[in-house]
Amino acid sequence: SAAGAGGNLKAGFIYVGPIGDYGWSHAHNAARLIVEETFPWLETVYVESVPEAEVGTYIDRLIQQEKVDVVFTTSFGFMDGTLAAAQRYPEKIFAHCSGFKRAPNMATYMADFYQVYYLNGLMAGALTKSGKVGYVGAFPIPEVKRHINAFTIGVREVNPTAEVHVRWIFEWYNPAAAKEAAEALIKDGADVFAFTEDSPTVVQVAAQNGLPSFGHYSPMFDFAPDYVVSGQIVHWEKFYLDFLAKVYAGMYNTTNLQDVDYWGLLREGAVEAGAKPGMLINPKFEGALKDKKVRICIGIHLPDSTCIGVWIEISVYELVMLRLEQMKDFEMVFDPFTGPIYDRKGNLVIQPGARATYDELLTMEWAVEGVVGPWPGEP
Amino acid sequence: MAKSERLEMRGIVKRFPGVVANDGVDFTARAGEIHALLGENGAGKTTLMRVLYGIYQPDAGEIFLDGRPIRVRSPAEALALGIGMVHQHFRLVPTLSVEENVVLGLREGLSPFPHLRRVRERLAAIARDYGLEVDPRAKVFELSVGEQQRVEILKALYRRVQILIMDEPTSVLTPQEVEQLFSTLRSLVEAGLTVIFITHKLDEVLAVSDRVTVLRKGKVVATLPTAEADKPSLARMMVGREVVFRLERGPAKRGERLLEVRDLQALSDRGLPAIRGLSFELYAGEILGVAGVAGNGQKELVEVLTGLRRATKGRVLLFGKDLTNRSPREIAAAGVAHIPEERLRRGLVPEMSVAENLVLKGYRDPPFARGPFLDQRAIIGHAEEAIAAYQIMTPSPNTPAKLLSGGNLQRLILARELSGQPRLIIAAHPTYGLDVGATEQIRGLLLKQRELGAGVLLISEDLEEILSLSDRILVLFAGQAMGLFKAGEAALEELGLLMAGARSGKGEEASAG
Amino acid sequence: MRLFTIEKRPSPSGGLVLLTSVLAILAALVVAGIFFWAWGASPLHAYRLILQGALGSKLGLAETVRRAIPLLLCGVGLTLAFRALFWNIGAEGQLLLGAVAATWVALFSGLEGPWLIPAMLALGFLAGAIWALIPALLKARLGINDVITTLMMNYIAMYLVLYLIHGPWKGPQMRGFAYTDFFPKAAWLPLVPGTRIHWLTLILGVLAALGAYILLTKTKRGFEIRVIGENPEAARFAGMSYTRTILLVMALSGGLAGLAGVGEVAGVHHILRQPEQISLGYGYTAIIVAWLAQRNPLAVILTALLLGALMAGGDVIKASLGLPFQLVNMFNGLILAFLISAELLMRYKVSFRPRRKGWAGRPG
Amino acid sequence: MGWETWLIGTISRALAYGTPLLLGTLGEIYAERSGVLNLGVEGMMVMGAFSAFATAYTTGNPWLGLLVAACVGGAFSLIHAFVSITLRANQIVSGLALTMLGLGLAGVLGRGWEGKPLEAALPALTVPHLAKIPGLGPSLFVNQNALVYLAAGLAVLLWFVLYKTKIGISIRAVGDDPATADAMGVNVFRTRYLCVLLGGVLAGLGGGYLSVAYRPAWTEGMTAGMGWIVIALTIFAFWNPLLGLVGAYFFGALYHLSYRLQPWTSPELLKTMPYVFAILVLALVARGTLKRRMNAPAALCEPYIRGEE
Ligand SMILES: Nc1ncnc2c1ncn2[C@@H]1O[C@H](COP(=O)(O)OP(=O)(O)OP(=O)(O)O)[C@@H](O)[C@H]1O
Ligand SMILES: Nc1ncnc2c1ncn2[C@@H]1O[C@H](COP(=O)(O)OP(=O)(O)OP(=O)(O)O)[C@@H](O)[C@H]1O
Ligand SMILES: [Mg+2]
Ligand SMILES: [Mg+2]
Repeated sequence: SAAGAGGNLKAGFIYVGPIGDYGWSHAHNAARLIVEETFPWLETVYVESVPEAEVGTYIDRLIQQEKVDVVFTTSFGFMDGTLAAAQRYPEKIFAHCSGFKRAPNMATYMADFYQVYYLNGLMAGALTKSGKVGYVGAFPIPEVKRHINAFTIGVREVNPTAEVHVRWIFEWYNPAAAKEAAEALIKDGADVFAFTEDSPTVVQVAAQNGLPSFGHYSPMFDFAPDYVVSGQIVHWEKFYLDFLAKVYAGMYNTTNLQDVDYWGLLREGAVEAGAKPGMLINPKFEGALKDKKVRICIGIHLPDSTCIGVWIEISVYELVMLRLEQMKDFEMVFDPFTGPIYDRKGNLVIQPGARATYDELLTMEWAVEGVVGPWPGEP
Repeated sequence: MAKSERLEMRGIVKRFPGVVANDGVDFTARAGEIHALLGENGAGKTTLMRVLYGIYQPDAGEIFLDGRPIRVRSPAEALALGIGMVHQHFRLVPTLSVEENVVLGLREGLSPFPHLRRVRERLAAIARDYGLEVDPRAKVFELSVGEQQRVEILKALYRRVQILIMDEPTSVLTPQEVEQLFSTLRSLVEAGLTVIFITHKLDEVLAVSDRVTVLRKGKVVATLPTAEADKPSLARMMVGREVVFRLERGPAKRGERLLEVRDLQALSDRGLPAIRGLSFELYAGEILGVAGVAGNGQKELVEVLTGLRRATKGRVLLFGKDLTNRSPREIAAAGVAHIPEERLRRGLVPEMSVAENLVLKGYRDPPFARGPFLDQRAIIGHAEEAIAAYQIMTPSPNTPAKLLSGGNLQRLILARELSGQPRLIIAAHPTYGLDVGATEQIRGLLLKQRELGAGVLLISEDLEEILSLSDRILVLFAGQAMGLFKAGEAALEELGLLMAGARSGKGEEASAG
Repeated sequence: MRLFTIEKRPSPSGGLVLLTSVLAILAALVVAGIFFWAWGASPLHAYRLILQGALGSKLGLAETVRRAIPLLLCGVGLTLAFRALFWNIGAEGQLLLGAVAATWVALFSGLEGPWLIPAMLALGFLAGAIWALIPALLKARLGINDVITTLMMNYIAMYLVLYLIHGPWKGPQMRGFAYTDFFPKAAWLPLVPGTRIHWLTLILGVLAALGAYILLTKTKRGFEIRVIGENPEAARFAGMSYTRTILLVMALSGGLAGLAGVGEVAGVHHILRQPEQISLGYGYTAIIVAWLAQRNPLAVILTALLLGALMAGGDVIKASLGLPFQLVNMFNGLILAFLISAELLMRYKVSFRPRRKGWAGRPG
Repeated sequence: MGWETWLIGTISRALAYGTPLLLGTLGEIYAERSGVLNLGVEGMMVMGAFSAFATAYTTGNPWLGLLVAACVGGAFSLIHAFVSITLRANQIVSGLALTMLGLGLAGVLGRGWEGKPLEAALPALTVPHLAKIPGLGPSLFVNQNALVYLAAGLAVLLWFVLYKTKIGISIRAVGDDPATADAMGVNVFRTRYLCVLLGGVLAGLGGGYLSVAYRPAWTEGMTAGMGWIVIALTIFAFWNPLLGLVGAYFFGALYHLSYRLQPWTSPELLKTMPYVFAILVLALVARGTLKRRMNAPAALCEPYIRGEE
């Protein structure tokens, strides 16, 4: 096998969007540049804007013509094409982002933001005056629903009566649609914004209206330095560095990837909360977050407002810091999806004291209490 | 008669591929005269005037205006020089109003606004002076043909032209409207204008012009004061030989009734009533001429009879069968031939070959078709026969029809339409725009069909053609029959009155008989 | 001052057509080459790679042929429509409808086993045909502009697909993503081993080209189509039914595009997904294909392969040269622009000398 | 929430989203009125969007960006003019080529300009006194761009020019009956070139509005199909600039409502409306004299060749 053990490596990256989307593909490409810089023995090539069904063709091209040893495919829609290619080229190594199918020579990886969204939700809950927080979602798929739910849990923890209003644009990338969705939310009274979509549009719209917002995927502080409170930043390089180093060292080869599934959260450093790297909270908002006090239960918090543990009163700022530490902890002593959690129809979806399992997270279709708006596929 | 030569054209030559349309033409016109330009179809009248109006550039020759040499490079320049032209086909934008049409292309002052009020005032004044009333705000497509012609004249006068060219202005008018036009023209020359009046009708030359220039085959035969001319001499000059004013044809042998039209009604393209309760009959072995000014329902009548337009009321019985509103195909299959008005637009497919055009209607049936397929060999064979029989001049059966000349195109259409021995022939303007030879041949063909026992419905704006070919004449006005005459019974001026819409008792009687 | 004069030619010869088409493509290559060069890639090197990538390897050839399949099917249909002077810009939407119908058969009809593929093809054809008949009827009965309606119908089809995959047809196995479930294996079109060529649709495409050629040149119906395309007035005069002919032509045109849609979902995707993923603009590219073929269905076999090769070459631009993928788009635009400009050379004789005598000369 | 706030919100968004549509539509109306169908609107708009952004970003002046966008859109439209007017090529195919070319070229040139925030965005205005008018004020005069009013003013101006001036008469004549216009001394070629050019300038400006005012950033393909809505709108407006204004705002409102009404209806349904409406409107006026008065310019899509009428 060409891959592994000492020889130089060539890795091919296949993106679903243009690297200029300033979202998903942009972030993967930024990580690619970092790993290429870091490893002298590594050479990379990439292909952008690959239609989902064409992934097989491009893998063929990369392997047959560009002679790559490792292929990364970075869209859910590439899953079956990548699996087929892994079977076609058993001597090559594959890794597929955001899917759930693996093979001896095909790993999966995903960095997930739900914990970061929860932190942002805490801040949003403190900042909303109208009690309505706006959320622009790309597609009503489990990943985005997970984000919205975690965000809403954060909002309600600080502001139990606040609502998160959701609008979908049914596209990963469409600035005009994102803009009008955000404007529609403003007209409906929302005054703080978060989103899952591949452009900085929502941040800009909010800023134009003098409203705070949270960035997504790439650092968006520069687009509205006075209004971006915090946000989600991804570090795909954490995964790529680890994976490629292990391939280079021969730890990963074409036979042992069946169970290799990277799931990157705060603890792994795959994601970061912040307006830009290193800036967890925009200093402009520190004051407001420190002024807002909440009573939280350290222990188990039951839905009837009883607390098996102790009640403490702290500022939202401190709460964010606390939760961040808890989630970064090796033991991950806190997770937002800890029961009891009821969906907005009143069903108990996570048992008291339990945490959402990996599978539950990946197939999450329900909406928590506090989410307002259409929710296609709601059970 | 004024002395000064306002316009002088010297040695004008204009060639088109295969034709010398103007072959060293000298032409002069004076201020204050109506100068008739007389010639047969294709003599080169229009071409000469288009050279003057700047549409064509002459291949040789020069033009002088008031003694100074001029070059007219475009109609805009012609207008600037005071030369205006009213074309055979009007140059009006149908969707614009009268005043907008007048203003169109006007370069008067720097303001981009047309000052419609001032336009209207001046238009009103001009209209009053020369008897040219029209509503300035009406859209052109709402106007009658006569009114549209008035707009054309107004347009030229508004531009203060000194020379007004009128290309066959009377072909679309009733005799009464013609009279009105003539009086307008006379008042124009009294005001000092020069009018050049193109026609191939001798009576009009004699009635209105001061001088006449006769063109034949691109050359000037003579220029003479009208006072010194008479009909036979003009005709001789025009045609180059003695002209027989009546065609020889035997007496009608009227056979069975082929066509019966009962209380027919139909709408025009504009959705207005165009045929309003028309009834007549046509018998085997006769030619029924339909006389009338263009736009009085002839076009719609032909279209209804051939299935191209729906009748809104009434019945059409063909050969005893009710074929009202049947498809063109069914009607053709029943034995009706149609020689359409617009040869290239309707009668032919210019891009396709002569052979294919010859089977445009017959392609469905054997021998040209076998099942769903076409039999190329049969189609070519048929074309070769037709080309020989009708003397169609074409390099080969595979030549695209668009490369044929007008007369040959019409022969092609006749070859196709007459091939199935039709029982009824509907011929719309069959000789329009053809030269004398072709005209005679085609009239001969129609007469021969009559001898063979077919019925012919002849629609023509050429009264002379109607009078010389028809056994009976139906006068159409505003979509109604004004009268029905036997050949020889109709006097020209009476026909004229009927065409203008005046009722006559005599016509009613004739139609009963 | 006019720099050249233009005179109409009687009819262009075959050689002239070929020559001008080749010239147009060369011109597009030269202009696109400037961009390669500006992007730091040697144009010659780039073209060599593209040529190799599209035709110089088994993989390239296979990809060229696979891309040519939908282009061939749509392109043949478009030649028919264009021959009848019906501006079908709607192959993209008709293709999508074919895909929708095939998906319905595969997932929701309850059919099984060997019946699936024939049923998908039949219903796909039907759905594309019906979608195309709407603008056909609107034009034949109400005289509504065909360019506009076919274009608008593409967008309506697009939103229909979106509605289906987000709503009623969203696949339970897709973890909430907006796809239908996978088709059962019996609904997958067979492939040429070692390639992604779904050969059944390819054969249908070649047959369609032959059939359309015979239809146009050898049959009564074809004669009617040509007459209507050249002179609809004369067709009416000759008793040909405009409505019937246009409906026939558009049913075929839309149906073939529908087949292309079946080929894409049953041969490539095996699910219904986002419309712009199902068709990579095949319906629009097919306009170039039909135009390049001079509206001759047989020539479509060649031009579809040519454009298929261009698309496969576009893969190389992206994969091997790391150039922005929009270069492919640009390149297609350039070819099209040069090609239609070159038509002037076919239809008219252009002489590059100023007219001495002022105004246009040829005339009124 | 009261119906007034709904109305105000909808109107104000209709203006904002409708403005680039309006600009494109006004231009396309002029082009089509002169007899030239330009399906390249999408390409011209996206070129305008890119060039406006690049200029505004480098110079810090959004107005300069808009100016450049207008010039680039205009220059781009001249390709179509040359190919379809001078070379008499098929307008449909030429327009499609222009769209492909524009999307491709803007994508290629726009490399490296993504993800940059535009400091020098066109600021949103609130007109001081007018904003206080109840109802009207907040719908029309709060938080809108200067370009919104400019476009609306332009619609009125272009309506006036088309129907009340000599230039307008010439344009309408050229689109309905070029041979007659030519015979009357109107320069058909020049008129068509100028109208297509105006179409390009306005489409470029519409694109520029997107990238320096509406959403001040560049991302490729950011016009996302607006050019095709413009084609639909031109029909919907019966080639009349004032109806174009109404139509653009109506479509703008529909677009906004497709998000606003999301809890109640499917967004796909609302988003297909522009296309469905365009077809319905054509079907409605297809008969009788309406057709004559409201239909497409008679010579639309037909290259004019003197002497080949
Ligand atoms: N544009 C043209 N191209 C080629 N030939 C032409 C053209 N215009 C006229 N001709 C030919 O030139 C000759 C003279 O035509 P012209 O129209 O001047 O005749 P005319 O005297 O006006 O006839 P009519 O009485 O039919 O109007 C005819 O043979 C005609 O076919
Ligand atoms: N070239 C054309 N472009 C647009 N519309 C046309 C064209 N030719 C005909 N039509 C319209 O199509 C309609 C039907 O024409 P068609 O020739 O089919 O009539 P028909 O044969 O009487 O109808 P049917 O087929 O129902 O018997 C008519 O309303 C006609 O105006
Ligand atoms: Mg004449
Ligand atoms: Mg019929």
